[in-house]
Amino acid sequence: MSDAAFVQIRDLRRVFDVSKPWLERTLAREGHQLLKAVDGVTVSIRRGETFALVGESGSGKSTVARMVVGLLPPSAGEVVIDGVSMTAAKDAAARKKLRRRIQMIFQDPYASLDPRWRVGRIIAEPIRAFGLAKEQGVEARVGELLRLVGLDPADAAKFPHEFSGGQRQRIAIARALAAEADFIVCDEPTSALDVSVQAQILNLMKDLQERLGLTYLFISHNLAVVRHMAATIGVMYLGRVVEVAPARQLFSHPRHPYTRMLLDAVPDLAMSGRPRTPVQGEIPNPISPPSGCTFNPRCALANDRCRREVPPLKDGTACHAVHEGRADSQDMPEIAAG
Amino acid sequence: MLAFILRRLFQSALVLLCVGVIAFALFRLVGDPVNQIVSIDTPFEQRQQIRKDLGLDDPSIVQFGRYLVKAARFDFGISYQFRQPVSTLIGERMPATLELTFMAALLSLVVGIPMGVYTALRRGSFLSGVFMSVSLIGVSLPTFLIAILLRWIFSVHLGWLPSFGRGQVVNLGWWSTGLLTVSGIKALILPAITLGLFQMTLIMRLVRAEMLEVLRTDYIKFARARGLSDRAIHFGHALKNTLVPVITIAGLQLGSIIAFALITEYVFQWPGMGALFLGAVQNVDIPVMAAYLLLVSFIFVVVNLVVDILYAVVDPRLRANMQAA
Amino acid sequence: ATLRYANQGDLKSLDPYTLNETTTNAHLGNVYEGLTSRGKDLAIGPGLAERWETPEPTRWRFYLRKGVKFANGEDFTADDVLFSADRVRAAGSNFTTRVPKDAKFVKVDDYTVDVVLSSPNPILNYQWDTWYIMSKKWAEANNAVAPTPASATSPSYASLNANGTGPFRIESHQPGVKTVFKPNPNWRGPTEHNLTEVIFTPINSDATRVAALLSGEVDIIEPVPIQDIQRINSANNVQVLTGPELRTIFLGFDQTRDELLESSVKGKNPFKDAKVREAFYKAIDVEAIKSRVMRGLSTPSALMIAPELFALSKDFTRPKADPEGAKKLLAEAGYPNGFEVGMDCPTDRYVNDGPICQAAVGMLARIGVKVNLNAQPKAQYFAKILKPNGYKTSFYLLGWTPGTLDSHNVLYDIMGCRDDANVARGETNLGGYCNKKLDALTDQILVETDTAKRNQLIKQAFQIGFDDYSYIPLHQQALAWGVAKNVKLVQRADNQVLLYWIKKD
Amino acid sequence: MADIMTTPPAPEPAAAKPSPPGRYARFRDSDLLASFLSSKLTMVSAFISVAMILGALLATWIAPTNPFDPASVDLMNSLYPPRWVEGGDTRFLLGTDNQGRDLWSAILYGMRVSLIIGIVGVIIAATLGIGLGLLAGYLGGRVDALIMRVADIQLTFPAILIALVIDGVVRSVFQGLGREQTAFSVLVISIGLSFWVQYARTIRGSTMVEKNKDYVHAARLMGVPAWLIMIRHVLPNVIGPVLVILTINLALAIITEATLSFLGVGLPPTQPSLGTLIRIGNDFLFSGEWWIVAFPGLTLAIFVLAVNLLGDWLRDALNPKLR
Amino acid sequence: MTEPVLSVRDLCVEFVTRRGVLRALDRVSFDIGKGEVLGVVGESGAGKSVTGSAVIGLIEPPGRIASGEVLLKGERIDNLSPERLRHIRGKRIGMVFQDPLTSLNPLYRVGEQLVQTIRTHLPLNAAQARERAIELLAEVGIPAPERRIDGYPHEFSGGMRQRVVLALALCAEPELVIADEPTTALDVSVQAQIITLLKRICRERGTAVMLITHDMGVIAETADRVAVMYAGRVAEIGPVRDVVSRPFHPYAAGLMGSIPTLETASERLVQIPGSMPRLNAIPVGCAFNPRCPHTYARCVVERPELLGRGERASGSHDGAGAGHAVACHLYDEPGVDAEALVQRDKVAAAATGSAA
Ligand SMILES: Nc1ncnc2c1ncn2[C@@H]1O[C@H](COP(=O)(O)OP(=O)(O)OP(=O)(O)O)[C@@H](O)[C@H]1O
Ligand SMILES: Nc1ncnc2c1ncn2[C@@H]1O[C@H](COP(=O)(O)OP(=O)(O)OP(=O)(O)O)[C@@H](O)[C@H]1O
Ligand SMILES: [Mg+2]
Ligand SMILES: [Mg+2]
Repeated sequence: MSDAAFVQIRDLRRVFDVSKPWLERTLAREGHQLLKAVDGVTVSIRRGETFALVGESGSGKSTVARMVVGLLPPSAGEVVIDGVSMTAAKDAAARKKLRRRIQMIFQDPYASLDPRWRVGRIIAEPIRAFGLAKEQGVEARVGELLRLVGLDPADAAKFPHEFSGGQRQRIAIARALAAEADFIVCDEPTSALDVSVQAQILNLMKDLQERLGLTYLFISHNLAVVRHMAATIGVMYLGRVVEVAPARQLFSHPRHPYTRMLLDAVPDLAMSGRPRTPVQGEIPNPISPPSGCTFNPRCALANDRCRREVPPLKDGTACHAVHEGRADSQDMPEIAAG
Repeated sequence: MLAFILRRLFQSALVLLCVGVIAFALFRLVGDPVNQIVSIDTPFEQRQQIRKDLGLDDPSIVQFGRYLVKAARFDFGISYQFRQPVSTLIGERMPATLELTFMAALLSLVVGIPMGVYTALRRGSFLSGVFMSVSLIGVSLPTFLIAILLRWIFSVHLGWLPSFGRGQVVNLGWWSTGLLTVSGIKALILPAITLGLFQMTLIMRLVRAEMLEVLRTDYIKFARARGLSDRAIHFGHALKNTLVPVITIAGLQLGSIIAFALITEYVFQWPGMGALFLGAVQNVDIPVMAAYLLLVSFIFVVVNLVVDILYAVVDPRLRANMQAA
Repeated sequence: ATLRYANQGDLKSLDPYTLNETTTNAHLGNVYEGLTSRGKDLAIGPGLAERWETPEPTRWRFYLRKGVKFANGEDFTADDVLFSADRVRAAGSNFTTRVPKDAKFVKVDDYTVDVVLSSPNPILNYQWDTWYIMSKKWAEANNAVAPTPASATSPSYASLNANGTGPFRIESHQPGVKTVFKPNPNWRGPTEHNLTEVIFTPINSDATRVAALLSGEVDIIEPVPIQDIQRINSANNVQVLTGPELRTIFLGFDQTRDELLESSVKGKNPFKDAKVREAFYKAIDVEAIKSRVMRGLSTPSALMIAPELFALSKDFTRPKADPEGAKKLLAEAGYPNGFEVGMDCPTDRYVNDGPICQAAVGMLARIGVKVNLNAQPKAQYFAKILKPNGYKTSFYLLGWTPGTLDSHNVLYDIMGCRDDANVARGETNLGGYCNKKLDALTDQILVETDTAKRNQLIKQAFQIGFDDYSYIPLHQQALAWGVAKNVKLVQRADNQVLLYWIKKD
Repeated sequence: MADIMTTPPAPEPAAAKPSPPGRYARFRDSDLLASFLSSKLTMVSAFISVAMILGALLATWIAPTNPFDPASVDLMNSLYPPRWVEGGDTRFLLGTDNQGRDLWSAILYGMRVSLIIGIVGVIIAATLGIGLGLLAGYLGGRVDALIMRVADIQLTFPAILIALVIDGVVRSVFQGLGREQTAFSVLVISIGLSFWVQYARTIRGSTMVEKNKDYVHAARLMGVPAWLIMIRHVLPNVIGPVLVILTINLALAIITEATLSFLGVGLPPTQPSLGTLIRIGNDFLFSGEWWIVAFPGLTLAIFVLAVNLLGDWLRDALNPKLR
Repeated sequence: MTEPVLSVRDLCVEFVTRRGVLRALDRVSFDIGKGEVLGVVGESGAGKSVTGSAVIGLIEPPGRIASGEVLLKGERIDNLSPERLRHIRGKRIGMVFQDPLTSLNPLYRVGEQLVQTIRTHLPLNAAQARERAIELLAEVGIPAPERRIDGYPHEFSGGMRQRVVLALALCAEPELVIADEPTTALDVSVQAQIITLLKRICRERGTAVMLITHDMGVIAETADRVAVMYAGRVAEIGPVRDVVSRPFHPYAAGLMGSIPTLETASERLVQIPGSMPRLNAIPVGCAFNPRCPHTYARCVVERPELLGRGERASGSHDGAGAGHAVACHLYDEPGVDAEALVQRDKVAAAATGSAA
């Protein structure tokens, strides 16, 4: 495993035009309404590592994921994977080759498999699409993959609806592996599953990572799951990454007030009785986000500067208060100890 | 709201323009209209003269422009059959058709909606079964068969209702109405039933399906869980939500009511636009055909606009959308 | 009493010169009058002209009735006759042939008019009962001096209003919907009807029309579909009046083109061969058509004119249907396996026209001829086959009533050669049958005044057509009017429903 | 690690089967069949539909005579009442019409004509509608707007109007051609043209849902071109409701054909469809020859009813929410 | 012990389908006391929602209560006429559903829905009802309730809508509130707020709460006692602290172990192989037996009863009391230290993981 960044996301931006139709806009004398779903995200992921993005609904996690895999063109910024730019025009040929190596596992196991296709054909689709095996060999390869994710090769002849959610997610993983991907973007792969099944999938993913040296971009809104999976964690809020830190550090020394709030909101299953501050407010409307630091309306430490200036991501945190030293670096001893 | 209406109007104008093109193309497609107009033994010079009078010498685009300008002023030319301005003919016939379609639509709504609601609420009851069977038969019997049957029974055999025509009409300005006389109303019954039956069954089935759908929604479940009375749930919460999609479909159906009015008018010799159109088709009276098409789409467009506005009145979500905050 | 009357056809225009069509003419006959009129037996009698004489073969003198008023109160005078004579021959009129082009009308005094001809014409006034006289003043006042052509691009006053001398006037007219007649207050009398109002409704659909009669919503319908006659007669308050009609229904062939428009035979025209025509003739079983299609209500005919209109018609008998013989004839003509040909047929013009054609198709199929039937509404039918469109037909069914009620009309219009474009001869001879000998006889017939002699000439002419198998006459159809029992009327063989003779209890 | 990799599949019933079920077996076990077998009415209507369709398709062999062949029709046989009625003839089960055609044969042949027109028309409509719906739904944007506006205009004109107009135009453009040549294409085209919108709207709607589903995204990630995704992935998943529309439209198309024939714009009396037969028979309703209108009318009504019942059942059976 | 607000006894609910009768609830018993929050957890399809619906009498055909009793303050309510039941719903039992987006009728103003519900249950006139509605909105933490009361649901955010739903459920001060996954559709931060709100209101009013969720964290935060359901049966019921930290039932133990938490540091999660059986294929005996590491002969034939730890010997069936009860044969088997076995199991599974 090299230390060099395998995936580099540089100042990635994505703007959605959510304006009303032209006529209404003109009559109401309003301009275009733009929704900055992703607003300058810079992240780098090392080979073989799991990088997690967490954040509340609407913070732009999925949008980042879709831009990284190429399902959505970025408005600005660049994604470089293994030295090949996914966005620049010049790398078109190289990018085509690279495509195969980036696959995705989706949130809803019920929607991510074509219900009309047999499992065997689903898993074989990337093999055929990328010409990874001779036609005779496809079936054997599919069987192999099914075994790899803990299913029976005979399952290849069944249809997705004959499987439970967890099993379907295994099939989706097998499909990603069928493309011989080494970078897998997982967009909330377990949030639709029951906890007991979630454990199966998370364990499987970790095992596969160890065996095949996979790199994951892991997206979740569940901090506990993220803590379990990721080496490095990025916290997103309204399209921006507000804090990036190695997992341990993030949980033991959360710095950004939003990170702290998130941590406080996680139910305390162990009933350790750690001190928590109640959560304030709700996530604002992303179409008209607050000026300055978008978190300022919910932040106890906010001052005028926070309301004016967008804090840059410095030392892994994008917070004026932290940069200015106003935030007491509140440790979380219990977690750190664990 | 204004923007919304403007947009709809714009789209409507577009639709009408397209129909105008079609109508105009009809003129061109059938070749030389003079052939349609003149009768036996018309010398060549006379034909040329007519051609000139009609402006058929000009380039197509000029003719089209002229056609549109005239059409916008409700001048659709002269009927080949009747040698009267098409607008006059249609003007005379329109009240009959509108009264008929209105009554049919009214009938289909007034009867169809309650029946739909009933069958949705009392699924499996005997009466629901009866309604459903009737509705299936209603959509399976062609309108003309129904018309023949009804007339056979009610006017020929029983002699209760007139078998054709509009009965006594009263003129209110240019509008002639049959709704003010007993014979007029009697004459309206059979055609209105014929025309309304199909729509009624359609509406009934639609309402039933929508209602069942709505009854399965969470907010109905939640309303039940709050202990609201069945009446409040069914007729307050469910019905209103059911009507939203029903309005749209009912609006769309108006197009087919007008189309089917044609058959009804034909069978019952109802002096409306449909019968006029049918005669026009048989006699290749293109100006009447074209004008009828334009008019039908105009009515359709207007109804759709009304439906959309109604839609907004019922559904606050759309209202918000339209208000362009 | 109010009379409600329904007809299949409509009153297409109120201008009496726009359209020469039976139903329209009949309707306008209630409102307008000609110089002559026809009685209950169709005999020519005085109309607006009390009497007439022919002082010399090329001069006719008409003595006009005095004290006649138009519906609007104006007096009727010779000026109106002169005006009408010009108007009826003007461009746009559909009745130009009613009055010879070169006839000069001379006003002798207010109530006498002379007509000066360039050549003698014994049947000059035979069709004048439907040449309706219009008011000069009224026309001039309403800018309706010119006749309204069928092709009018703007409505004319005369086509929407009527002002005649007849027993009725038109109260309101809504084309295709309703026309209301009221007695003309200025009618000179005597009055034979007892009507105060007549509501006429065109009802296109046969079933609707019958239903309307049965349910008592109308008092008279015309025509009654023949299959419904029995049903109507079995009802207790209505009945069907039937009678022979003067119209002859016949089949015609295209005999001019070198190749038929719609046929499998290429390079030649099988109908130019009399054998083929004879084969067709013999293939058709008119008796079967009479008994099955017409339910007995037709008179099979060997002639192209109704027996009532030609005294010697008994001398002709129709050869019996003989499919075997027909087949042989076809083989002799070089078509042992038959051939294919298109046939044009109206579906709403004559009694059971569609089914007759269909029956003919079946009969011809038996001798190996495959007929592609193009059955169509009359509007399209006529638009296709008539002169303006270039007689585009190979084989067709048509009906004809001589407007003059005289054989000459048939021999001239239907059987005359079409070869001289400048002469109106053969205008309705759609197939272009031509035999110069027949034409010569026809010309003699026109000027022959001795009835017996004339009849012999006519017979000779018809014999030529008969021998040539020029046409296949089928039958005279029957009139069938549905009438409420409380209505008394006169059924004339020309199928005109005339209100003047109607009495309703 | 091995213990994890060998996690057994869930003990689900499907997993218990030794070998994957074949197509037939799946059908046998499916809900569709079960719900079919549980509804007597549906079974009866399916039987009737199939019997009638077979009867129509095999008309050439079943029918005692060929009513479309004028040579085989004898005018002298006209107007026989049905066999069991007094005056009936043993040769003519349901009697004869005014031309002497055996009504039973005429109904079989007429049914075939009606069916073929209905089926071909509906196939045209479905193909057009599915294609346009897929394009509109998948591509969205301007393509979508354009197609949907065209659909709006189309909706202004119900089938009858379209057929009448096309008929009028065809008749004046091809004056020489008889009804026989043009009627079929006029009917089929009008039905095709006027019914496509429903398919397009349905397909578009579900395509828009489907194209945002993750399995489509997954296919895109594999570089599968858009048209292939549309055909291979989206189409099979959106085609379900079309089946229901197809059945109901078939019923509607047959009614439309009959109506047009009744109005005289449909098929000519020499090649009568059910509608034409009814129109002919309508003229004999008063005169006592009721069978000419009654049997074709009944046939039409029963067939349409049966197809509608099937469509109804299919709609319910395919609706996951009702299960 | 005072009379429980809600007492469910051997409740069985069945769904009659074409493929036979499916038993969605199989002899479910539990009590909820005044002011108590009973958490009901379990995997998807375990029967949690059906339990809630059965209590409030909203099981619709083809479902039916096959046997058992539901007692509200000692009064049987499962066999009431629909009309009588209606008067209990909303008035004495309030209910909150999972999805706040779809729980409110989009065509009516929030205020209209509140007023209607209030007036259905309380003898107030329109103005009074409106006043009360505003109070309620204020109580559930909606800012500027006088203004917001005239808003339509779509004008509210998800969290706000769930507050409105809560207000609707609380309209008539019910004795029992059934909350079916009230926070699943919400973000963690909002979830925390809603739970706090729910807890506060119930504490203040002394309302009993049945909190259905599959999120153990929520239960741990909120509930006093918890019932773990599996395949339509209660596998274990007891005080939340005990069940979370020392689960008795092998399933509960596995479940607890499979939840990743901020605190557990282990690399691997405990995993229960397989998945819950479908209703038409529930194994004979203990429903958990195919997945249980300790299955033995008895589990495959005999269904274990839900018995309190102390009641085992006596064999009494009253296992739904306030104590900690479990439905597992291991605890009946003489000479087996079931508790130790299950606990060791949990540790062992995690250990294998980290070793790999
Ligand atoms: N196609 C789109 N058009 C317009 N807005 C969009 C589109 N896709 C996403 N958005 C908006 O972008 C923002 C970020 O969306 P995104 O799906 O990336 O969030 P997320 O963090 O994945 O949330 P969740 O946890 O709900 O999945 C949201 O406000 C969303 O409404
Ligand atoms: N109307 C119904 N018809 C048939 N089976 C039903 C019906 N409603 C529920 N069930 C079955 O009852 C069982 C229990 O369902 P229930 O909704 O209570 O599960 P749950 O524990 O609430 O799951 P979730 O966490 O997914 O909400 C399920 O297996 C379900 O399939
Ligand atoms: Mg997302
Ligand atoms: Mg649930």
